Amino acid sequence: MQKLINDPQHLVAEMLDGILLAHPDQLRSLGDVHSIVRADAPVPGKVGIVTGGGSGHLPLFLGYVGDGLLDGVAVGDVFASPTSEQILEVTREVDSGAGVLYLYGNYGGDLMNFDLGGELAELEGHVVKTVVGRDDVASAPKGEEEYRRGIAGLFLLYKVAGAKAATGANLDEVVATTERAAAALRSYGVGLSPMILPAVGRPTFEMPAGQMEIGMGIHGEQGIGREALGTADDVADTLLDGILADIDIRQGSRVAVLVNGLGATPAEELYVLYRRVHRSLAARDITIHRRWVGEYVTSLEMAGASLSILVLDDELTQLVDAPVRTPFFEQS
Amino acid sequence: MQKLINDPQHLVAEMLDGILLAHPDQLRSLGDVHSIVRADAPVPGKVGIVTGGGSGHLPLFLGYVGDGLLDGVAVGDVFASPTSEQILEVTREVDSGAGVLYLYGNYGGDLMNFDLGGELAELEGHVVKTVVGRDDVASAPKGEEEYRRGIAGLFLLYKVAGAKAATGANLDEVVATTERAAAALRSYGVGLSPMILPAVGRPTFEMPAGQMEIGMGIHGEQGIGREALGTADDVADTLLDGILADIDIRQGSRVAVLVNGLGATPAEELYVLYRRVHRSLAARDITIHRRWVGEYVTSLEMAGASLSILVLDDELTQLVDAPVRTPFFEQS
Amino acid sequence: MTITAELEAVAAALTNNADELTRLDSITGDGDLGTTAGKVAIAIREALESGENDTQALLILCGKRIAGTAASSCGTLIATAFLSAAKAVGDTEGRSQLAAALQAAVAGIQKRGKAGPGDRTMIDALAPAAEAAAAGISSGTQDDYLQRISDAARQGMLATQSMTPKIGRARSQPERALGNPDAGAVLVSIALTAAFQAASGVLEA
Amino acid sequence: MTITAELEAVAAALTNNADELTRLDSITGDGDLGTTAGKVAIAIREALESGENDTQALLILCGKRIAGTAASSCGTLIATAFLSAAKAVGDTEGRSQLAAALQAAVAGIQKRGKAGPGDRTMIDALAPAAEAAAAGISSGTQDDYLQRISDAARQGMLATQSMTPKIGRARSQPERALGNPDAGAVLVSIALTAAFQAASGVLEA
Ligand SMILES: Nc1ncnc2c1ncn2[C@@H]1O[C@H](COP(=O)(O)OP(=O)(O)O)[C@@H](O)[C@H]1O
Ligand SMILES: Nc1ncnc2c1ncn2[C@@H]1O[C@H](COP(=O)(O)OP(=O)(O)O)[C@@H](O)[C@H]1O
Ligand SMILES: [Mg+2]
Ligand SMILES: [Mg+2]
Ligand SMILES: [Mg+2]
Ligand SMILES: [Mg+2]
Repeated sequence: MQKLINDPQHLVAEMLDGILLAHPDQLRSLGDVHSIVRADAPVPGKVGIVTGGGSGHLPLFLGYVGDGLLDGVAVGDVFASPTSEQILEVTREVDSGAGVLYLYGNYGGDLMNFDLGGELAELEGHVVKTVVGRDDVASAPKGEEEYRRGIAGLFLLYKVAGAKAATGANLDEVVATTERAAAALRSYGVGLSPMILPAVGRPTFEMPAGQMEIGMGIHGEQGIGREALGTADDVADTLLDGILADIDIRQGSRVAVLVNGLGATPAEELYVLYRRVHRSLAARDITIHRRWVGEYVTSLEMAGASLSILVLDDELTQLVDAPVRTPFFEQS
Repeated sequence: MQKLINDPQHLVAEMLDGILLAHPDQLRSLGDVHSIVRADAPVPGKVGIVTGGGSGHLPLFLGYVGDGLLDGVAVGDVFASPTSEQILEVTREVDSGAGVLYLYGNYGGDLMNFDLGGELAELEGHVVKTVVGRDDVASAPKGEEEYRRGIAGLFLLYKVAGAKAATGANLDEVVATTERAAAALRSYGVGLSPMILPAVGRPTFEMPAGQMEIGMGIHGEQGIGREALGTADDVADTLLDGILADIDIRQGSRVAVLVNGLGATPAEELYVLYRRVHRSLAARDITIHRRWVGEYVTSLEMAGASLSILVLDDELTQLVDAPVRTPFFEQS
Repeated sequence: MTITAELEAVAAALTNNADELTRLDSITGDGDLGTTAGKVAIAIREALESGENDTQALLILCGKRIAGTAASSCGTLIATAFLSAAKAVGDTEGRSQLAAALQAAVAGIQKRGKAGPGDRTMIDALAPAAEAAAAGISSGTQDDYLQRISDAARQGMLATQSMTPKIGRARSQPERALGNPDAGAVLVSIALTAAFQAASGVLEA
Repeated sequence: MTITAELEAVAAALTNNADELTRLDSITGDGDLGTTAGKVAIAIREALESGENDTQALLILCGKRIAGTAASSCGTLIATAFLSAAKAVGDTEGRSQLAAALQAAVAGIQKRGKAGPGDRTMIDALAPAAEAAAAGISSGTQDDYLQRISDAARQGMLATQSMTPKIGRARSQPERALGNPDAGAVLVSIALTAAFQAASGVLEA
């Protein structure tokens, strides 16, 4: 196993220790090192935003705690949910009295723990609302959106919700805007190589050279099917067509685009994908108002990429442009 | 070959096309798409900084063109030097009259082409000075520093030179400060898996599972030797000890640290390395004033990491803290 | 009445069957159910070590400890089951108490996990057990009563072998499920059998 | 006098030997010398297609075109060699002109690349050739003269088989070098032999 780790059992705790040592001015942990909030939490008068999920996806989740984005995170073990207790603890710490938004991806364990944590928090008097990311069009057909997984598009929901909360909006307003963004957001990805879970030590699935899994999830979950690996332009077309078949984007629209690398795919390749997406959207008279190209939601050392598109209205346009400052991501 | 590319021959041109489409407000190309400058070049009164080298290392080199860093870049093919003609072209475009610094890594082809390009530029009346990064302690023993390769530490030289030039310093001052930084900078890395050159299609070297190459270069060049892969803490100790054996860092010193991933190594692992380095330096009463942990200089999809340490004086401390804004990297 | 012996038996059964649960969870899930079972067992033992022996208090303690450590789907649902059962046991006693506790557990899990009977989950073992407990309150010996509940859980578990998964990770690999029982249903069956064996001392495995 | 035929022969020899040059560069280098040789050949042919036939002008044109396309170590040094030789040919003619051109090329490469004789580079083929050209200015027939230069380049190239690399990529893999000639030295030997064969028509390969 070609990994720079010590005991796999301690990987997450040591990684968090490293992050906290590196960024003490921006992040602090609660009693448990797995529960982390921005150093200045709670931000007076601001709606707190809490996320959480398994480790192995950096910069997701922890990397987006900071100015203009999130307030706290409950960190699980590699690919495993955080506990409801962590979620409760983080909720207490980030609630300035303006209420708390739970914003995370649609995975069974995460849902249950956030629901349970939220119930416990409400018993203590916190007002909690939830928006769940279900952006992956490959994970369930149209009409079954309820079952769709959250993948890289979650970053765009963070961006919108974080910017909206930073304006001083109240909890209902933050929820409404975030839900509007979630409804206007789609993602679609492709996996080219497996990842190795540190505690397991061998690849989590087989991927023969020259093959790819269309629509693979960020834990290696099965997608639409396995096919011969096409050219970058073919893959970009597949991803874009899949999104455009699921959401109607009118001519003249503005969108925000995320071309996300899963871990091992070089930035050079991501820009080759971006190029094709840019030209294809331009040919349809759709303008990319803002784009991010790089590793925003990873899956350990998996090779592959995903495309996320958020259709913008005037408010969403302003929100995606707003500044951000976290240890993993800055935008000015 | 699990790559998202079209024809390997066009990879670099398509990647550049994608980058230019994505960031037209920050970057523009000259006649040749492989020669790129910041959109507002030349910056009046400012010393221009030009770099260049092979592709396959993003964010290096192109990713560091922008406010607070570099003014122009001559982009070569994958792992290949740019031509002297490109260098000349970029030099012309970024020289505001304040002169130009060439700042790049010590590789034969790059040296020759920058020297030749610089001679041609001087014939046209440009004043050009050169500082070459030779930070890799593994590539030649003490006393033969002349032969050392430039690796991830180059990012720190960009940071210092870019910030110094942004203060309005003249060319000699920028050169003097950059040379002081180069003398106070060391890097040391480890390779865990090979990369695949797109035009070749198979791994450039063999790396049996459970082995690592200590001191491997960013093109897969041989280092100090091949050993059994140790724990993250062992590797961190090896890298730190190698650097401390080469440069004397007094108790009470302040340093800047870069823990760099080569492409496939997850950020989680980089922070486990950082943790050990942080604690080991603290035990020696050496303070990490600023750190960067992530992918700053890559080698396609190679797994591995490097450690770079820059010993700071008062001026260098200010310079590493200065703000930066490029399409690939922001610091506020 | 206290349930410490039953809880000890559940903890032991979970520890002993961890590998088999991991194997079953690997078929359609992510192969971590043995780890979860181990965490649940430790949480139960820690709750028992507190010396608490009031049934309601003990169930709450177990639920909270499990929620604090076993955060996978099944772990969280087990925590929910304990906390829901705790609320229900206060009002009744004896067989009614057991039946109420099991029904509350099923309801809690359904509310939390949004799955229903037939979706190929732990519910398919627990719901039949709860029904058997309610149906048998006034007939047969105590041993027969517990055996019927245990059998119902086991039959329900076996029935999952021919069910298509509708929920959770298994949803994405339906074809791999057929012929194998759902891992969470197996966990429920094992746990109930162990508990009732401890209670009656004569239950057939 | 013009050198178009010689340059055409050089271009042909580089194209024909590209695979062998790649093979040799793979042993201690990065295996791109055949690609570089191909680019150099194309640059030379393009220069020839311009119709220019003044020797000095043609050498400058070749040098600039090579510099604009073949940016590897060897490519850049070949460009340097052409540009340096161009400066030298103006002052003299005949054998003196050739000797001066070769010496200027060696000096240019040394200045640009910072390597010296014995460092296991293209210099180890080119420097002996330049010396032979200077030494033989006033003795023997023209064919003999060219043959001696050609032989000197070849002997120098063969001598690199037992040299340890001191420079460039090969430095990091010294043990792999022994027993194989330096790829750049082979390129020089091949190019000079082809040029002089074209010039004399009778040179032994
Ligand atoms: N929504 C749900 N409702 C009821 N039971 C569920 C649900 N999701 C999963 N399960 C049960 O949990 C078992 C898997 O448990 P576990 O391995 O802890 O889940 P995961 O690893 O997916 O978080 C399944 O076999 C199923 O019985
Ligand atoms: N500094 C130098 N001086 C002279 N010759 C050199 C130098 N560096 C490399 N060479 C020659 O160039 C050859 C390799 O050429 P090439 O493959 O173009 O280099 P690279 O791929 O390393 O840029 C070597 O075999 C050697 O003869
Ligand atoms: Mg990575
Ligand atoms: Mg990468
Ligand atoms: Mg599981
Ligand atoms: Mg080469």
